[in-house]
Amino acid sequence: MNTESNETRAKKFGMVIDLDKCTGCGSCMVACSAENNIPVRKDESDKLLSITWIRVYRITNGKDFPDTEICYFPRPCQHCGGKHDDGHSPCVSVCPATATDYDHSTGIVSQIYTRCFGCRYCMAACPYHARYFNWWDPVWPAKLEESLSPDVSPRMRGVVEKCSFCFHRYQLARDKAYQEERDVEEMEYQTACTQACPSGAITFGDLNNPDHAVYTLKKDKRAFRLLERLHTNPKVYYLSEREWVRRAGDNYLSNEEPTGAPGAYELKGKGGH
Amino acid sequence: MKINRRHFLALGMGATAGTLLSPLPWKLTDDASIWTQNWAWTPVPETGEYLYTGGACTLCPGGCNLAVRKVGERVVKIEGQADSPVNTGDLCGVGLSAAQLLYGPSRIEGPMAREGKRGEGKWKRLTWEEAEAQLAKKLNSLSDGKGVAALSAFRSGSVSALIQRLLDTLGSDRFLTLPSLHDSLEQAMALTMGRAPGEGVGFDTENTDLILSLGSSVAEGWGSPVRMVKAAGAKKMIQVEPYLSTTASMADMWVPAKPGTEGVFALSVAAAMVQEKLYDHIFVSTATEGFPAFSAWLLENYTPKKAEAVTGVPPAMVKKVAVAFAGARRPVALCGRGKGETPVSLAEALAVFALNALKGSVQRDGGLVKVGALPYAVAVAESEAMGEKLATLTEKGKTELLLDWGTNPFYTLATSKKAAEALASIGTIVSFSPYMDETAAMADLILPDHTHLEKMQDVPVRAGLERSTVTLTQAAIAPVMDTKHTGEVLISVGAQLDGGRDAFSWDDYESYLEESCGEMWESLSENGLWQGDIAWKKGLERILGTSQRFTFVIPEGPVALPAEGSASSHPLTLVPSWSLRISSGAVADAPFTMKTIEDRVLTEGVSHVELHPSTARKAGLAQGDTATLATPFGSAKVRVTLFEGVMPGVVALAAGLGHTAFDGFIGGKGTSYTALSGTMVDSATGFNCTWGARASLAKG
Amino acid sequence: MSLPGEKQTGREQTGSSGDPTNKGESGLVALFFIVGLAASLAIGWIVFPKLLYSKSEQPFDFSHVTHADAVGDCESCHFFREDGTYAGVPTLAQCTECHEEVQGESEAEETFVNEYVAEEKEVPWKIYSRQPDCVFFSHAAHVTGAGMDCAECHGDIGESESLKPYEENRLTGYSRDIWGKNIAGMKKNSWDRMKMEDCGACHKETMGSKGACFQCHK
Amino acid sequence: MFPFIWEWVWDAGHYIFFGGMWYVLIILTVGLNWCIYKALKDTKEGKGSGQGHH
Amino acid sequence: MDSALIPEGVERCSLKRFTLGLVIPAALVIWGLYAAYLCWFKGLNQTNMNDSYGFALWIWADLAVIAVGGGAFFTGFLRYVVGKDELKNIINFAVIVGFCCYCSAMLILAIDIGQPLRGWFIFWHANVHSMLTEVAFCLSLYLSVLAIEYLPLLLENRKIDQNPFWHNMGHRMHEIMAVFAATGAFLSCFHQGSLGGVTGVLYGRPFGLREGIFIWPWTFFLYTWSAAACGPCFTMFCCKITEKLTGKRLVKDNVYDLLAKISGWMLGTYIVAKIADTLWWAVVTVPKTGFSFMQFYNNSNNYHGLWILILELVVCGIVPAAILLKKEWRQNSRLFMVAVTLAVFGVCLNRWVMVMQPMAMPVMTFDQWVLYFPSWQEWATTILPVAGGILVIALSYRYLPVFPQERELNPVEKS
Repeated sequence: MNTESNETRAKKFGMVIDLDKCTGCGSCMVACSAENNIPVRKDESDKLLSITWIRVYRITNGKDFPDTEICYFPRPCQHCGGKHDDGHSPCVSVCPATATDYDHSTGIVSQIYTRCFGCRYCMAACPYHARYFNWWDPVWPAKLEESLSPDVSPRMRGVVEKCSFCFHRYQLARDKAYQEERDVEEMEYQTACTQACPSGAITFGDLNNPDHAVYTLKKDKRAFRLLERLHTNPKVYYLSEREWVRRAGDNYLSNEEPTGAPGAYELKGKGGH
Repeated sequence: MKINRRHFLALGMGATAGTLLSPLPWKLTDDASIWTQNWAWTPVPETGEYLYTGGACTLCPGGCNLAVRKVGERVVKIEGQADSPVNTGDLCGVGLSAAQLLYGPSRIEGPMAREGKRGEGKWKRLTWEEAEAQLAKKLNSLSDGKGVAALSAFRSGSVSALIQRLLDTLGSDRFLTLPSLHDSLEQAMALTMGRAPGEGVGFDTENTDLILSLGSSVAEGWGSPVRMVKAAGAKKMIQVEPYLSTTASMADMWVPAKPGTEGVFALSVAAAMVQEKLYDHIFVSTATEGFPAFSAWLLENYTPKKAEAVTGVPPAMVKKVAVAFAGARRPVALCGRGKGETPVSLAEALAVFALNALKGSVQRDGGLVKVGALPYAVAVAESEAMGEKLATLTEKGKTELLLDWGTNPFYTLATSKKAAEALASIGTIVSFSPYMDETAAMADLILPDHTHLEKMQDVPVRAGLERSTVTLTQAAIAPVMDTKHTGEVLISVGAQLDGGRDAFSWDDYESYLEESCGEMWESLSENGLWQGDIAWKKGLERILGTSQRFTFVIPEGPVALPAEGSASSHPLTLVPSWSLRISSGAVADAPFTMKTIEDRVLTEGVSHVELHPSTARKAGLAQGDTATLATPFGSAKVRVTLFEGVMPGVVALAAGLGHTAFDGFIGGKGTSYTALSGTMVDSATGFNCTWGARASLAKG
Repeated sequence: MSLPGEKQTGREQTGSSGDPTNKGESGLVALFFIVGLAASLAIGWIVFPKLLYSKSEQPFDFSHVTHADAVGDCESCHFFREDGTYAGVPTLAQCTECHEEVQGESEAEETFVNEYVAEEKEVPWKIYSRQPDCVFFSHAAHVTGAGMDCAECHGDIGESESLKPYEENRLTGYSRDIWGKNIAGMKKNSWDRMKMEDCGACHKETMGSKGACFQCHK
Repeated sequence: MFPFIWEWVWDAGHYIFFGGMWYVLIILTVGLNWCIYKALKDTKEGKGSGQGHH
Repeated sequence: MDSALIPEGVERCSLKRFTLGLVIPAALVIWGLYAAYLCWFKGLNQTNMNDSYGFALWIWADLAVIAVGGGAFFTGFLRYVVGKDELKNIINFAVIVGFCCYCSAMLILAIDIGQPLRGWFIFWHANVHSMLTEVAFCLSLYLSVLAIEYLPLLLENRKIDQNPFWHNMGHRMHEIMAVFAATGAFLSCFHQGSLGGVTGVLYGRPFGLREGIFIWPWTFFLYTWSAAACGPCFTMFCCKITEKLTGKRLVKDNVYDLLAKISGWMLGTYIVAKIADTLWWAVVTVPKTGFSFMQFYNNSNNYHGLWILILELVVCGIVPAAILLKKEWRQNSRLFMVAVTLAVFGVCLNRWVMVMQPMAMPVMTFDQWVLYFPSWQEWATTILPVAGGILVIALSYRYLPVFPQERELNPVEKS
């Protein structure tokens, strides 16, 4: 492995999610919530108000019994790179107060809660609904406050928050690497959802680094991205054998066949039962 | 000198100019915004040294090993232990959110005695000495020990043995656990393969190449959830159930059989295999007995054509499954609907055994295997006639005192209004639950145990692993509440019983634990895990092939249990739907897992039922309607969600909701499937094998 | 409203009080202005800072010099843990290693041993350089990675004989050392102020870029 | 907003954007101050209400 | 009682009647302030906004009041820069209406943001790529221009005018008003445009996304254009209502006619451009993103149906433009009122569609249409500035010489 070049080369952290493996168990959501001090309210059944940095959608092929199929679709922040991967992701370019930025050395879209003043323009801009607003003051009743992690600062009411690709884990891994005078290794920096996923559906790593699993996976024939055609340039790739799932990743006119840069996939799927 | 308006104006202007030239307004503006960034009511988590301790999860029977992340003295997050053979670093949402259970508002502060009416929620805090003395006094004052029943979360293990010992001292034989699929499987194994005490049934899903699941939620928490989720993502699967569950959708083939008829379907596949001569001739002829009679019985009663009337599965589909099953190299058939938390009828279990045996998938890689007994040094509790004894519990006037250690019968056994009332009429209820669950809320005396993050305790895993496994919970943190290890309490109370001094002579629980774990202790204390040898790969029997002896048994009882109630008043069939996001056992979800529940399952505290659009149309219901779901055992308000993946005529309701106790995050959310499900007693075993219920759905 | 062209006559007699010929009066007006100006300047520059910051003493005094002499270096007490995180202010356990019993004659040590060591109570030190919760600061990156000196950010506290009073902003809860001792925000030394601009200036100078937000925020 | 603030970059976007802003601010301030100055002068010179205004 | 404050030579109703008339708007203001207090102190959970509907009623109200407040800049532009002298008779009123509108916008923004005490970050830590930054800058600068334009009128109050300094100040400000007005027009052009950009640049939201020809996005011009067209309509609309309420004619017909004609031309050309824009979007932009045109309008409850597009373009676009352009029609007072009302409604509807529909419509294939109804707190805080505006206009009318032609049109009989 050529560590030299990997150290100097800009990293581009990304995720590949195998939808054929995902069982929708929700471990990623819980692991994320626990890792990132996400507040919980007494009633979270209104999903338009419930904060889940990674949300697992459930989609169906729309066919009738018994040809129905479902697929779970985990959706973290897509960490869009913007049209030419220049960092003008939909949300970053609209934030009036620079409370969210695109880190060109990691490809991660940040969200700084203490800077955000809650105009919610970024939420309007994000087609993935990956951004969440703190409508309430966060409350941790009883001793629940004791379970908060010091790695992520709890958000105050009135600001927007979103998935950070567990950037604090990168920071901690780097701290250790500094002490040992080396670079961070692939497995040292993994997001909480990746780590928790029981079916191993999520793979995380540096999309620029040929030694990382995601580098190969993103080029898989089954790979596609969400709303590729909007040119948001996400760093989350999805894999599926099933054509209808891949098709659900984007909007197509009725006469169109799915295309897309990474998803130069074939249109033969497992095709139902 | 006259001071007029102009002077004041000048003074004001000077003051304004001066203020603007001073840091006051600017710094205040800045500081005001910084104040919003540090509101005193937004917590700032304390930092400290980061460290991980080991542990084990007891929130389901899965037996996952934990890595508990701590910062300083606080437990911050639960993760899976990377080198665990059970869960290899991964964990389900319920297990992950245990830190919230630990610190959560549903924790019980300390030992308490009831004040006021039962279930009223008025308590008197006791000291541990008082609480233990009260329990001992109560037990000593009983006229007859037979009135005492004890429910235990585990069937074996150190604490279970102590409970059994306590009952022995009192002269009661009513040691109970919640029966599961494994109780049925073990009885089937005893009949077909022979069974020594303590032996269990496992499925070697790691090495299988095809899983034929008869209604089991492989992807949603059957067995050891993390292990099975992995299998669901990696293995070929055929799923038999009337509802398009995740497992069904991930499966390579979904066979929607009518609710409750999975066992019949299994027999029809077996019949097809016999008919088409697809079975493993060598295995059947060399290693089995009773095949001729069994096959004749099959062909007489369960040919795909005949079975179709019961299962609704066309013969062609049965044959397709038979060909696939027979054609696989190492297939395995497994059963136990949903998470396997309820037993199946003995006949159904025997059918599944027979199906595996026809393919030779018993006692071999990737098949159904015998799991060795755990080498506990103390008496391991095994209850005879558990079904009957459990049924007694829900009969009025049969129980004087009930001890509950982690089974929460007021939720798990209250399968109808009647059953709930009978439980509530028990003279004295003693709960050891660390959480204010339904049973603790109805208890007279609460002696709260530590949670699994605060205590050291053996956890015998009974989740269909291919080898016997015990894990060890560890005290990652000093008790958060004024709780006490139930083992410790039992030793102390036992010693206070008449004639209990000798039976409970240990100094403390820890020394008892070490003693009771016997030969396992070294590995347990060192690795947090003990695993037995793979029994069927060991010894002379393996070489001679005698370990694989199998007897085909023609079941006596019914394969598919009928549902109570008439088709006219209850035209639909209610089945549970399962999810790893909802804990369906004794301990309810934590706030985080409640967050993950979809809005098509629960909204604003109301459960949704899923039904096929055609079913809804017939009932005059539309998406989002509020409706009353009624079964012969109770009724509830629900909301309607249309889903094409439900068999017409079937209504699916998420299991595990509808808790009434716990805290504001969990309590009062949705409808309990259990409370509507009633009982279906398998005459062969006496177990409640409910798979669903007849139901009606009316608007409003 | 009318345009200048539309001349209008008829001057109002009431209320034209300002007869601007009185020199003495306008002098008095100026005086009032100056008084207002001076008073508000005094309030803003002198009184306001006094009101804004609360001053409090540390639980007991501590001499860095004495300790540095005794243990030899900073790292003995302020060290990196194995996982690369920085331990910061020593915990009671660390101090107790030496201070199980009173060694010298200092009053502070007596307080420490009697009130904290004996009671097993962590010392509630007030940390001059504590950044707000939103800041992620990696000591490893700065000390190990960039080889920076402690003094560059912490000043000469390592050579202090006793602890200065802790000043806290009543509104924000920050230590005054973060925003700057000087109310105007002026700084003479690199450690006089530790706001974001200060971090950014140094980053810009040494790394060519101020860095992405997440580099220092969490 | 000011070159000494963290987000400031010396690029075209900032030149145009803030250039416009400061330009307008300067016009407004200069204009207002000119009015005040002239009005003070007028008042000194004894012009008052009703004179030349209407 | 307050006769010393009332401009010379005009008649005003009794103070009692005036005060009584203001009871309702004042009550609405108090109600709105209470709602604003709730939003500030309890947070935005007081609203019915949600994570899908982050921009809602308030942002619409913001855009709408700014659009209709465009009368001030455009009339000012015509009066001072183009030199349409007749408009001096309505410019004061236009400025007051504009001032009220822009104050409303600022107030609503202050309530709308989650962290009002950090609102100034938008200036301090500005991201120059954000349309909202541009909006905030131009908005506040333009509000100060309006205040400057409003000031001389205030100084003309009879009481204030007695002070020589204020008198001179007002006089001097009149002299260079053209400079201020030009600056205001310049600012206004830009921020009306950037408001158009607010949704136009959302390239993740195909409903809002508009392509550009020379500049991106094209909505930039459309917004400026429509504000210039409909703003004067709103001024005339308010003016007519004031006339109705006071029972007096305040502005001569030729002034109305001139402004209406110009508005008609603006509106007519705007609507052509708007239709072209919609066509380009429907035929070119939308298919590129994978959507069919009708997907934007076919949600199950028809809340966001095609009717809204027809209403906006035809009923509230072509129809008022035609009326205003044809001399006989616009001089018919009924048709004139219909036209200005429709134009004002149309521009508000346009802002509604551009703000709300991108929020409501699903972009991911498995997403759903979202419906949203404002909470009473949102209604109250939105009504607050309207009621406040009524107060300001009423007070201004009573105590300031707003309408130069009033005396001429309503001679007071000396008794």
